[in-house]
Amino acid sequence: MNLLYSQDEESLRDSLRDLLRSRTAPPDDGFDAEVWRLLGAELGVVGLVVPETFGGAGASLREAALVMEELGRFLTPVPYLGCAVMAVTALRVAGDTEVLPRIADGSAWVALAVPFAGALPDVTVVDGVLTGRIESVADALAADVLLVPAGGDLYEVAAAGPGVTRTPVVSLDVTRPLVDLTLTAAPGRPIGPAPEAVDAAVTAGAALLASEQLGVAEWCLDTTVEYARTRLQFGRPIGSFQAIKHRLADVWVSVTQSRAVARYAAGAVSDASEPRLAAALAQAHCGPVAVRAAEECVQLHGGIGFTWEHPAHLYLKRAKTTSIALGTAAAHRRELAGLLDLTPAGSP
Amino acid sequence: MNLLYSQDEESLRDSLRDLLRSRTAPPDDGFDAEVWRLLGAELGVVGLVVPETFGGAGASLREAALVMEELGRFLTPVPYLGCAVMAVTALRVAGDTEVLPRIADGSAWVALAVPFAGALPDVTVVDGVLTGRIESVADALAADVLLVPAGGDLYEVAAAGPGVTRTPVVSLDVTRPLVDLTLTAAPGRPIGPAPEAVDAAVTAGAALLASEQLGVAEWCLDTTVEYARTRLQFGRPIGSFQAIKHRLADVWVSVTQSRAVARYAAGAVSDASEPRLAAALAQAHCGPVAVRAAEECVQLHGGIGFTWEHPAHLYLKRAKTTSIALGTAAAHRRELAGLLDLTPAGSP
Amino acid sequence: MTDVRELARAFRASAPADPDEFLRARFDAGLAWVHYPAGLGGLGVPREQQAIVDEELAGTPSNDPRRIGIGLGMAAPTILRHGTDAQRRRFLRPLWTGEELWCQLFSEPGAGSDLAGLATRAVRDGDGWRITGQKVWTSMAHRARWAILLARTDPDLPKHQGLTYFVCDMTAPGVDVRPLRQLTGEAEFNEVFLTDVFLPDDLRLGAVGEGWAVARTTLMNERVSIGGGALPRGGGLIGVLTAFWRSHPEVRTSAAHDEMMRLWVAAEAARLTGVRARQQLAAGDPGPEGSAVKLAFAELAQRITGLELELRGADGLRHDDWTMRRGEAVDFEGRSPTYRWLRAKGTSIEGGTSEILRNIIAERVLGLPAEPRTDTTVPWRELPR
Amino acid sequence: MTDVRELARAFRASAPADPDEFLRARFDAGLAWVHYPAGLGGLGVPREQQAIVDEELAGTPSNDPRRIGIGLGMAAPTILRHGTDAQRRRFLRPLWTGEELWCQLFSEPGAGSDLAGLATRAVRDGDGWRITGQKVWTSMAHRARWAILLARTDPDLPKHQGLTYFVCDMTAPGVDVRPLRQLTGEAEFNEVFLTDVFLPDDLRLGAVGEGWAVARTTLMNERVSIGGGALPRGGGLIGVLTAFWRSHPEVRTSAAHDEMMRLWVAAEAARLTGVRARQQLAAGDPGPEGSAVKLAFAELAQRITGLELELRGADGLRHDDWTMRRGEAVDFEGRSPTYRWLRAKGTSIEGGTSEILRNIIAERVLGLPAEPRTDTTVPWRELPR
Repeated sequence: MNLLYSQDEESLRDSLRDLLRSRTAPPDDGFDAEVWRLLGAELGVVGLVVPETFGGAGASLREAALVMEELGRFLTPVPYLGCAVMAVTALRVAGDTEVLPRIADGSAWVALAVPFAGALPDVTVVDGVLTGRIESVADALAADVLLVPAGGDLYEVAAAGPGVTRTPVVSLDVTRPLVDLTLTAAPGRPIGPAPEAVDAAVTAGAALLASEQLGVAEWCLDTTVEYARTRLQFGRPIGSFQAIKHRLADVWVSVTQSRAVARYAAGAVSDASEPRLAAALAQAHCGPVAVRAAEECVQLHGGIGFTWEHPAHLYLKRAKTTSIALGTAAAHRRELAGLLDLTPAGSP
Repeated sequence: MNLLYSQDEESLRDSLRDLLRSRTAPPDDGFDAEVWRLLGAELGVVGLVVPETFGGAGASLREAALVMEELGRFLTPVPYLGCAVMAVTALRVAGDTEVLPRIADGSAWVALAVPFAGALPDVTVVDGVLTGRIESVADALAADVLLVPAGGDLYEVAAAGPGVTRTPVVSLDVTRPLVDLTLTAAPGRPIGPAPEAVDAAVTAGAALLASEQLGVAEWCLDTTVEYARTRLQFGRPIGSFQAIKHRLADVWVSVTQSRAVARYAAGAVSDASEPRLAAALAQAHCGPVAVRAAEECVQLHGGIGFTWEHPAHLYLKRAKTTSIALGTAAAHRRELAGLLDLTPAGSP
Repeated sequence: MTDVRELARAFRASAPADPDEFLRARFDAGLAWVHYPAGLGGLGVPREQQAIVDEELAGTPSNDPRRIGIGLGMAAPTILRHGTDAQRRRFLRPLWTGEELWCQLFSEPGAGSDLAGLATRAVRDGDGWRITGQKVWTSMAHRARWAILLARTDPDLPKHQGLTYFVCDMTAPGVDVRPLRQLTGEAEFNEVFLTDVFLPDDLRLGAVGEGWAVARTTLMNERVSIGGGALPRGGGLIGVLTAFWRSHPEVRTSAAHDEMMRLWVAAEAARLTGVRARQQLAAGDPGPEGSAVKLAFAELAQRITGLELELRGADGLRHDDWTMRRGEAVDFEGRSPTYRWLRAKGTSIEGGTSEILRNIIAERVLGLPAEPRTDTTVPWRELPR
Repeated sequence: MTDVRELARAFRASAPADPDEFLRARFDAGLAWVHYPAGLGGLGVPREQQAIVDEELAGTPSNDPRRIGIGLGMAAPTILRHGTDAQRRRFLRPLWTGEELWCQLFSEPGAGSDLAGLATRAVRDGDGWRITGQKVWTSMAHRARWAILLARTDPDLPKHQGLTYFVCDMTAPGVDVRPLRQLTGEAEFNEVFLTDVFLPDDLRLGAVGEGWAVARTTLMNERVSIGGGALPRGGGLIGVLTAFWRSHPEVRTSAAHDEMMRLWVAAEAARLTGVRARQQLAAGDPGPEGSAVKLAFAELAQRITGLELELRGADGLRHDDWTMRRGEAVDFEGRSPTYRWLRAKGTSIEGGTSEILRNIIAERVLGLPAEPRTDTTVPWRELPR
């Protein structure tokens, strides 16, 4: 599998950076509506994975992974993962024809209503109306459409419709708000079977989250290296001290590995060669690497890295929450063991 | 519990160092008979834990731990752990009155015939003769007496007697030879009940092995620091490079912790306050610390540390084998969890 | 020989009831810190005897050790050692009773680990000094009456030689205290802007140009005090984690179990190291083990709180409150898991970073040679900044 | 444009059967290393086309790449770049065919990481040089016909400037090769004592005093070659460990399971990094990822083999053989678990220590500033040693 970036991907990256670099101050409510609009309207990356028949770009998840990487680097508060990756994947697998065009033309922010971490709760369906509670849903804050798995099917639910309550949560990651959803006899339209759709969406999400984590780790490494080059203590740049050098070299090694792993995962979910294994590997590796890069970023910045004013903490919070979301590294190692026939102790 | 060394212990340490320092070249067969004789005859430390009624010094395992520490530091190839610590403990618990005096007066090297790692094998007793095979027994190479657990009792077996075959093993740790014992209808004299005796001996052995590991780690740290102070590269001592400094500081921190833990374990098996917990803690902590100190010793010595000529490899082999012997750190963590009521996953 | 127990009993028998008055009387009776000289709250007896006093006066009014921590741990020993008689008499009593709080004006944005590189200037002005500069990481500055202050009196000397140590009047004109918000969302510390602050010369502690030597007394005492108090086995953060484990069977996995047990072992080893360090101190043989305790605590705090968030899963994604508040005390056990995890990131930065601590261990404990330095012999003014 | 496939097919159709003759003929046909110039075993075409040749000549006589590894990986590119025409013609053909083996005389007891500090002297003597000094860590020296040698020709110049690069005749009088026993018990390397060894001037490679620049070509190629070949997923040491796990249910514990899975993930991440690095190289964009692969491999080899010993328990305490032997090849997979564990300790030392690699990454890849140096401007003679 080709693990390099293609020329198209490199030029997409350039366009994204031009756009995202200019939007540094995150909005208070954790959603940058203007960037979200531009990503859809100008760059057309929100509908990147939507098939061309439905007005999308018909690209693969590999390109979407590149977008995730840049959104991670700039910590841009937009619901790309939930809408453009997970919802689109779920809709495609469930056989949707109605919602996908609305994502492609930018008219709907669609959220997959699953917890960002932990097991799927029960939502009951009686006479086409849904009732249940789904906690800690990401990328659903101001969504127009909720995709709710219930009773074996995936339902389209109007987020502003009757019976839907969204309660914002105080998220640890202030740049990715969570909400608790309560459905009380909310009308839903069935789209198709849920289990495979949700499974594929979560697998694609986990695989591409690795690219976001790569972007986060790269920002942390780059920012720390730049600080170490210029911050003077004891009459010389702190980056000239060997202990600092070696720690940053170690971070570079693991970020370099994350790049190979994230590219591999993006490729594997794109061509469906071994999506589960690749996603589990990616989350087992790239999550902890991002956490460590962010921790070193805070530590090597010293006092300033511990302040609210410096953005390091935003990356730290993003890194830690993504290492828990869609399964911890330990959970993914367990899944890998199963896929590799590496039986744990006590099993037959 | 007092975790400091007493004045008596400090002067015992001085005497031991005077003796051991002069015996640097390890003998080829992994046993220094002359030092063993001197430890018994001149310093009287072989019978340190033997009660005074039986001609011993009537001291506690705390003092024996100090001896273990120094034997570890100098890697002295004598069967102190097996004979003076484990066999004596087993004999005391089994109610022996005949063998202990022979240890105290230096006339017998007594070995507890249990595997240095792994489970106790079955030895059968029929009409007072023992049959079975016990592999990888430490400190039994030239023993006079074997203490063999069989059929619920502890038996005294003459090592040079009929039906006893000792096959030397190529040990990874060349300074602590192992043997495989085969008993074929070997005559044995029952001493007393085995299970508590063996259990107490293994617990005492594990607790005091931590002091040996402390001595090993201290030698590795001291030797590496000395090398780093004097080895010049790039026109200055390699110990002036910050990355080397920080790694040695980290080793110092963990060795400092090992000292507290090893002292605690020695105290806890001496006063029988919580021997199992203390021994498990000691092996969970001090084994890995010694391995790491030895690994850093090899690595920071560079090429010379990788040679047969430099003693670093002897410490590396000792550290690694002791971290496996009498239970790995992981096994001791499991035991600790049980003692602390920290139920593992899947348990009720 | 002074019978401390007798004195404490006698004092208790006739002590005033009002808490403030009680503390003042206790100070005057020499029962505040018995190893301090008579007349300054002590009796000039060995430090260990304080335990007898504390035992005898258990249950009587006392001050919050966290509230007076900086004064007690850092300002007091410095004033005692380097202050004039008048300074000792002026400052020590209200410091100990807690009537006057203290803070520390050492760190600056450009001088963190490299404290001796600080830029705050002190310029002679008649019978006093004019101070201008910016200090950071000042806890309690918004409540403090006094501060210990390190400032540069001669920029033409090498960095360590041009410093002078002052007591700063926090009520003086030109002292501007602003909250410094941390990544926990709250402001536990402050930035302090000093603009032409006038300090009379009798607030200078030690000779002009001797500031670094005076500051070393302060810093040595900071390191001693940071080791923290004695915890029972399984106490502190590891206790929080194991309690969560015991009460939440649904979060238990085998990987997390082993990781928790590793942390338990590491925490117990660190705890026993602290116990042994205190025993050495009590035996009159203080060793460098305190540094080992601080380094280990910082790493443990971060690992334990990190694992707790992972165990909590979805709950680990949720924080309690990001509103800007004043936080005056670190509370690892009483607050939310996310607070714990975030606040723990500071443990390897505050009070000497782990990097500086490793330097100190390597050079002062292990005797490894210093790195080549380029900043200690040239005038401070010429250093790159 | 040369049709390499065509050439290879044509060559194969009429190539001699005798292995030595086959290899010589292949060299002469330009099919040895196609990116080398015509006449020197190549065709002057891009390196990637070698794959076509190898594919076409699969199953024909070939040399053991490990046996000729040093010559191929280090001596050949250096001779090609810095040698005279005569030197290229003399050395490259028998080097490639394996008729003449090569070794490397660089490291010295006092110059390991600091290679440029080496002390072996080369002194002018008529139309040649007299070499005296001691070299270490020389694999294959006892079999080698030639060596690449770095020696000091002017001790009054700064360390990097007084070096000259030679080809050393290993059969010359004064060359004394002694086995160097390692902690595995065997002698894979040698010490080489050079006592007044005469080398004619036509064995000098590059100009006098240019030895460091020439050596950089050698070292760069060493680092490129050390990344190792492509492994399949789950291959190499992690494959040994997982095979043991699968076949020994009795050793499985939950703690070991998670540790093994951590290592599996780390090994797969390192493997994919190698795959990506080779793709970059093939795309004509060689990056610094090779350093990441070597660093990661060293750490992984040590952790994986260490865990294997723990899993084996009592068996992990037993070695196979300590008798002194000559070991010419590292064999991580075919030998005993204790050999694996011991030999792995060398992976972070040989071919550039992990410490030096981290320096290189920090300075050359990340662009962090160099440490203050005191050894590069003064005459070598005056350096502390």
